[in-house]
Amino acid sequence: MSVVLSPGSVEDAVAMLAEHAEAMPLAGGATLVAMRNAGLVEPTHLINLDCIAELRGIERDTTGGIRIGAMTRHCDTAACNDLTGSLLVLRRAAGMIANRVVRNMGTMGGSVANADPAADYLPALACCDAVLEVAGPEGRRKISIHDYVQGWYETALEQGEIITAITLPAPVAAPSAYRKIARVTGDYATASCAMALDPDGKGLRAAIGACGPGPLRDRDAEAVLRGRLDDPEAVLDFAACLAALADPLDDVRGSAEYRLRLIPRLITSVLSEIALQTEVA
Amino acid sequence: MSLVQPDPVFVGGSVGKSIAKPDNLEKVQGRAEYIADLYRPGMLHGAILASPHAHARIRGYDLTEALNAPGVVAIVTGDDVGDGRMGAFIKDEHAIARGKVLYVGEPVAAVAARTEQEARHACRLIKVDYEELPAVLSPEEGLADGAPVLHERLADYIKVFDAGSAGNLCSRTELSEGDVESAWADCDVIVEGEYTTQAQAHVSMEPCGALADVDANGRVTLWSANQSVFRVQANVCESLSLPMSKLRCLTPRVGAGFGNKMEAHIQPITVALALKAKRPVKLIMTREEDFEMVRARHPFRVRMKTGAKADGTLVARECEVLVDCGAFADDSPGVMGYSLLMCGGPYRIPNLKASGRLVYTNKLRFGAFRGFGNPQVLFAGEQQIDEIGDRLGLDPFAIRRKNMLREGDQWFVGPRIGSNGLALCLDAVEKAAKGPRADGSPRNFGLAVTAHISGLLGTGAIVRMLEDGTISLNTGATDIGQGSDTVLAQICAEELKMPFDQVAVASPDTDGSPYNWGTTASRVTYTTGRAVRAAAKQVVDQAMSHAAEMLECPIDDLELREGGRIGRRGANTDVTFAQISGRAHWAVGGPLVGSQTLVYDEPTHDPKRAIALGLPFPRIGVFSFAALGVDVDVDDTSGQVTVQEVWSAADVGRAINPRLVEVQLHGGFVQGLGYALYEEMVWDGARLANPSLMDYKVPTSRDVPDAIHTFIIEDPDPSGPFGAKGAGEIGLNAAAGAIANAVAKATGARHSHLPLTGERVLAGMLDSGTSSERSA
Amino acid sequence: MKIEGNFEVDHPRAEVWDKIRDPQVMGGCIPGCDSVEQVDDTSYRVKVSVKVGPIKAHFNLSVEVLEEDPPHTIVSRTSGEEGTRSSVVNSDNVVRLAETGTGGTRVDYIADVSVTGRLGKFGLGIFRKKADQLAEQFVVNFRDRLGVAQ
Amino acid sequence: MSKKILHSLNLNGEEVEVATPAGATLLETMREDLRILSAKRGCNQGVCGACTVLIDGKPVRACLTLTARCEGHAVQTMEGMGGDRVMATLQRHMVESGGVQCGFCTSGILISARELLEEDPAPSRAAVKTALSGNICRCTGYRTIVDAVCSAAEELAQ
Repeated sequence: MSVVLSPGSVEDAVAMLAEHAEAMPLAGGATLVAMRNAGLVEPTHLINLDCIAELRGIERDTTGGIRIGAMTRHCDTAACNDLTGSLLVLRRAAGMIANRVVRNMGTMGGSVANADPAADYLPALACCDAVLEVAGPEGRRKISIHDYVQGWYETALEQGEIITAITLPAPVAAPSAYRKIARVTGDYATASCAMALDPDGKGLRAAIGACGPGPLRDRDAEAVLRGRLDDPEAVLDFAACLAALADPLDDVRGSAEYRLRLIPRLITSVLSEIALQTEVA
Repeated sequence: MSLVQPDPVFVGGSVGKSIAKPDNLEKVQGRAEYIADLYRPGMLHGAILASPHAHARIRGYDLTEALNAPGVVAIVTGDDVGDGRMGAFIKDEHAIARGKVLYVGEPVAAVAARTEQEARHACRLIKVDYEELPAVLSPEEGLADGAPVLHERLADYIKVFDAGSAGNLCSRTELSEGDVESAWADCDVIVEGEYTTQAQAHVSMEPCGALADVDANGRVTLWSANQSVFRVQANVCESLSLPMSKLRCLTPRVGAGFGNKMEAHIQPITVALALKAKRPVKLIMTREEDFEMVRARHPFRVRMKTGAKADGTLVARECEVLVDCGAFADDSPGVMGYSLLMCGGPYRIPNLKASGRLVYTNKLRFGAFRGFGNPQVLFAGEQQIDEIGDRLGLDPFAIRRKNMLREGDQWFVGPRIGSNGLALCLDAVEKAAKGPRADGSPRNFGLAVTAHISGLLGTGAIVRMLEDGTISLNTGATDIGQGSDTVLAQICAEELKMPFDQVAVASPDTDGSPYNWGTTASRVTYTTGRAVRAAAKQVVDQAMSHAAEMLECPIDDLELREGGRIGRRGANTDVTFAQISGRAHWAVGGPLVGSQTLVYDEPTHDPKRAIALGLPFPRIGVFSFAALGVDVDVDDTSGQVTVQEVWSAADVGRAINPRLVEVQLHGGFVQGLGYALYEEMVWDGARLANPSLMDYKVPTSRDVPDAIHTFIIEDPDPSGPFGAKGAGEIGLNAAAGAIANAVAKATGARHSHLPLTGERVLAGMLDSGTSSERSA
Repeated sequence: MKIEGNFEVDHPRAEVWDKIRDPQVMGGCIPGCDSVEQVDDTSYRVKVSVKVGPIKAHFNLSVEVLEEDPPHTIVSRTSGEEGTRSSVVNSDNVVRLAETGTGGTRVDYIADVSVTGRLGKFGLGIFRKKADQLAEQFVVNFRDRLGVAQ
Repeated sequence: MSKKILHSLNLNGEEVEVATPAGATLLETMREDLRILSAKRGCNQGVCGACTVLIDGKPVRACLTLTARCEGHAVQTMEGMGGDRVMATLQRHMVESGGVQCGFCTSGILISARELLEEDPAPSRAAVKTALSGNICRCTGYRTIVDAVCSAAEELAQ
């Protein structure tokens, strides 16, 4: 059984994590408590981040950028009216996590810290060029989402560090979308795709989820594709670049072969979905 | 405080009315008590240590550390349970692993401690010395020369039928009528294929559990989640070598079964713990244990060949199945035998041959699951019917109508068919599903038909008229949530012409209830209903005798009137059941009790017609029929199938409670949808790789069609109570077959492997050219 | 779960064989290996720690060399359990050494691994990826140990 | 190892003191220490929904919620819904529609549905299915449950 400690500040939380070797930070609990119940983790201490005001809430900064406190629940992200246009993809991803009840519990910080390759936030955040704010024994720092995932369930977070917030550039008026292929509603992704169109409609940003340890994003290929969105060959070439980055699992949700096959199919179908949004708009 | 008004009182005429189940009220208020909700004074909690090996000899145990762990009171291992063995068809299973372990997850030891946490902790301190043995992980491996043998003493085990067991062959069954070999020459079209189906987990929302208590004389009382207190009693007593009189089995509310709770799960272990601890012990499985330790639907390999004349008349079918039994026989011989009886479908096929082999493997036992072998062979058979129709230009309805069995025909190997509403089922589905979708787009329609028996084995009912003229009904049938208590009370009330709410249903109790084989095989309404009606009739007859004396007239002049009264025909005077029962209790003749037991005894096999070897069920039952239509969409990106609309028509003889029949059809279809599209237990070597609801997915509310249209067809069966036949399984059987036929329509590709995952369907679309690869 | 792979080094087969049969060299190359203890000519006790995300496991393993055909083939069996006995690992391993045309050595390995118990409930695919990752790390470490070919 | 910690909870409108093992989940505390039994352990991983309760009016999984975290929040279970008119209406429609079979999932389903009607008093069938997608029912196929929630909402709107 684990002792629950409830620090009131980020500094206290970091100190507690440093003090107890087998302590783990507890965000929403949706994953960590489930793992503990199954005996997969056995923390001596759980550092409850629920009482730290700094970790809550979604704010806009002076430049229009958005800061999402790490303890923001999925339900609040899914309902956040500030996440529009190019950031709508994040809102949509939040709304597809698990189910309504779990979305009342799980937090963005917890999900990102767990770095499950099949979870929904990472591809959406990669598509949004998010930056993570973290705090640890060595102080505070920022990590680009593109440098964050370093292996299977391995991240740039150092021992004792916690995520305090996720920051996003100011939204621009351009359509974005998230599509997840999953066996049933609420399952983790077999494969997913987050995509946002450039404001001028000539290029896109896209990230593929669940096809490698972290989201797949290829900014060079995006540059090559720019201006050629209506050329099906160019789009497939772009998808091939993302597929080349993939290192998919063979698991109960699908084979590696199926996941590779899905990458170009997701890119083309999400692109046409976005194009439709543009026409409607 | 009662928030919800009691159900409207129906006076007489209970049968055919959708009376709400009385247990619904406590369930919506969160007050229903399931096994995990029971507590006893001084009660301990149990936990189980599972085998990490697929096949190993147990050389010994070191319990020292575990016994000294905090809170631990008793530990049970194979050394504590004697040499008794249980099993429905072949007695091959100890209460807990003894001598050997035969699958990963098999219970090896169990601990009783003050708390569940302490019991689980102590389990991890038990040391078991194993000598690993080579394992058998598939039926093919099991049949290979030189394969490791799971049950060295198989020849000595008690078997209730001619199983033909040898080596790892648990049983074999061979059935045939006509002359298949020479019939192929008469066929103008022949289709042939090999099909595989996967293991499906029951996923009753309530995991299995049990609570045992021992009285001062050493007699045990056992509550458990079950589908039959009598099978629990038999299994516990056989495996622990207890006289049956020393064990009383009871049941709280049961959170569904689907076959999972029919034979034993952890009841024998719980009893062994309570006997050793001399205190009450409650053992509740985790979801993971429920996946790994109980049972599942059998994976089948089916080779099937069907031939027809150019006009569509079916001529011959041959079906050969290879069935993974898992480590213990459980209900497997029955499942395989039944699947072979069903492999011809509800068709006239003059030349039919079926054979099967059931092979022990070092995996979780497979056993009874709603459908009982029927969905597996139907997936093959109903696709072949469509393929023949396609080849001959006959639509799916036409080819089925042309060949379907009629009333009075004989089913494969012999049973005579009573009522048969299949034609009406087909009509209902065809009429309702005709034409395009509401938006004008064409349907991707798939059809399958099925039949299923209701019957099998012993049952009974005791109807007692209480002193005030109300009724106590005691049948021993466990209501697992499907509503059999309600249905049986309706039958009883109807026969007695009493208000439904004046019939109380006693909870099953091996001390007081008449024997009931179990809530399985779609049988309770049909078999137990017959007993209930007959027992109620006895009470009516007894009441008539009293009334004749009280009204001083011949019995023949009397009539039973609504509301529990007997009067003289043509006269207003009557006597009430209260008056009659009062007289019987206090003055004349003794209290009114009707009691009826019966066993289904129509033979399955007609030796003049067919050859049958190794038939596990010599007497099966009467036949229900159904037709199922589905309309599907296939996503071009992922290949994933979505069922848009469903038409499910079932001939249940007479719907005693139409709403409950409908819900059986809804629930059965959705469980079948999961089976058809994504549910699959996956093994990585010997290890079950997805024993959790995180990894094993069942349909959610968003994954099922809103438009499930049900059509209850009533072609009364002469032997059924008020004409009723079973409805529990028939809604599931045809789901995978109908969906596969619809997917073939939508994608141009036939599938021979279940489940029809997006991955498989997409591959089929790429092969058939209905979709193209999107690659640079 | 089968883990298969191969790699080539510039070193002659006899040298590679010696290193592979040296428990201290092997211990230093196995990622997460805390200690190696030789019990007799053909058996060893090994302690290994593995981490997958938040999940940590410490295994006590015994390695038994079942067949040896120097300098070609080595067949071994690894078995063991977590300290708390809640997971059990078994692995049948075959390593084959072949001479390349250029004086180097090609190493082929196959391991058939099973994990049951606590960790066995974890997703199927991630194990393989983790194992592949460990194998890659092993190759890097092994090359380091061999040093630059003479 | 079974050292217990004292927590004060607001449970079904009452202040309750309970001693429960350190790090216990709300589900464990309710069932083992308080005998509040309407929330069921169906999976203990937050998937099945049988343990769904309300905290500050929002449905959450009791199996994933630590008791220590519930201090200062209002926990409601089916046992505490006796005076709730909306719940009574939902219950009645569930009883009548056939939405109750084995009943193991029923409390969790009704709690999810209760909160939905708070948010959206006139939900579409699709909205009901979305709201209930975190509550698995293996018996009914969901159809009669969705019927019950929709007809209860209609009645309440009158």
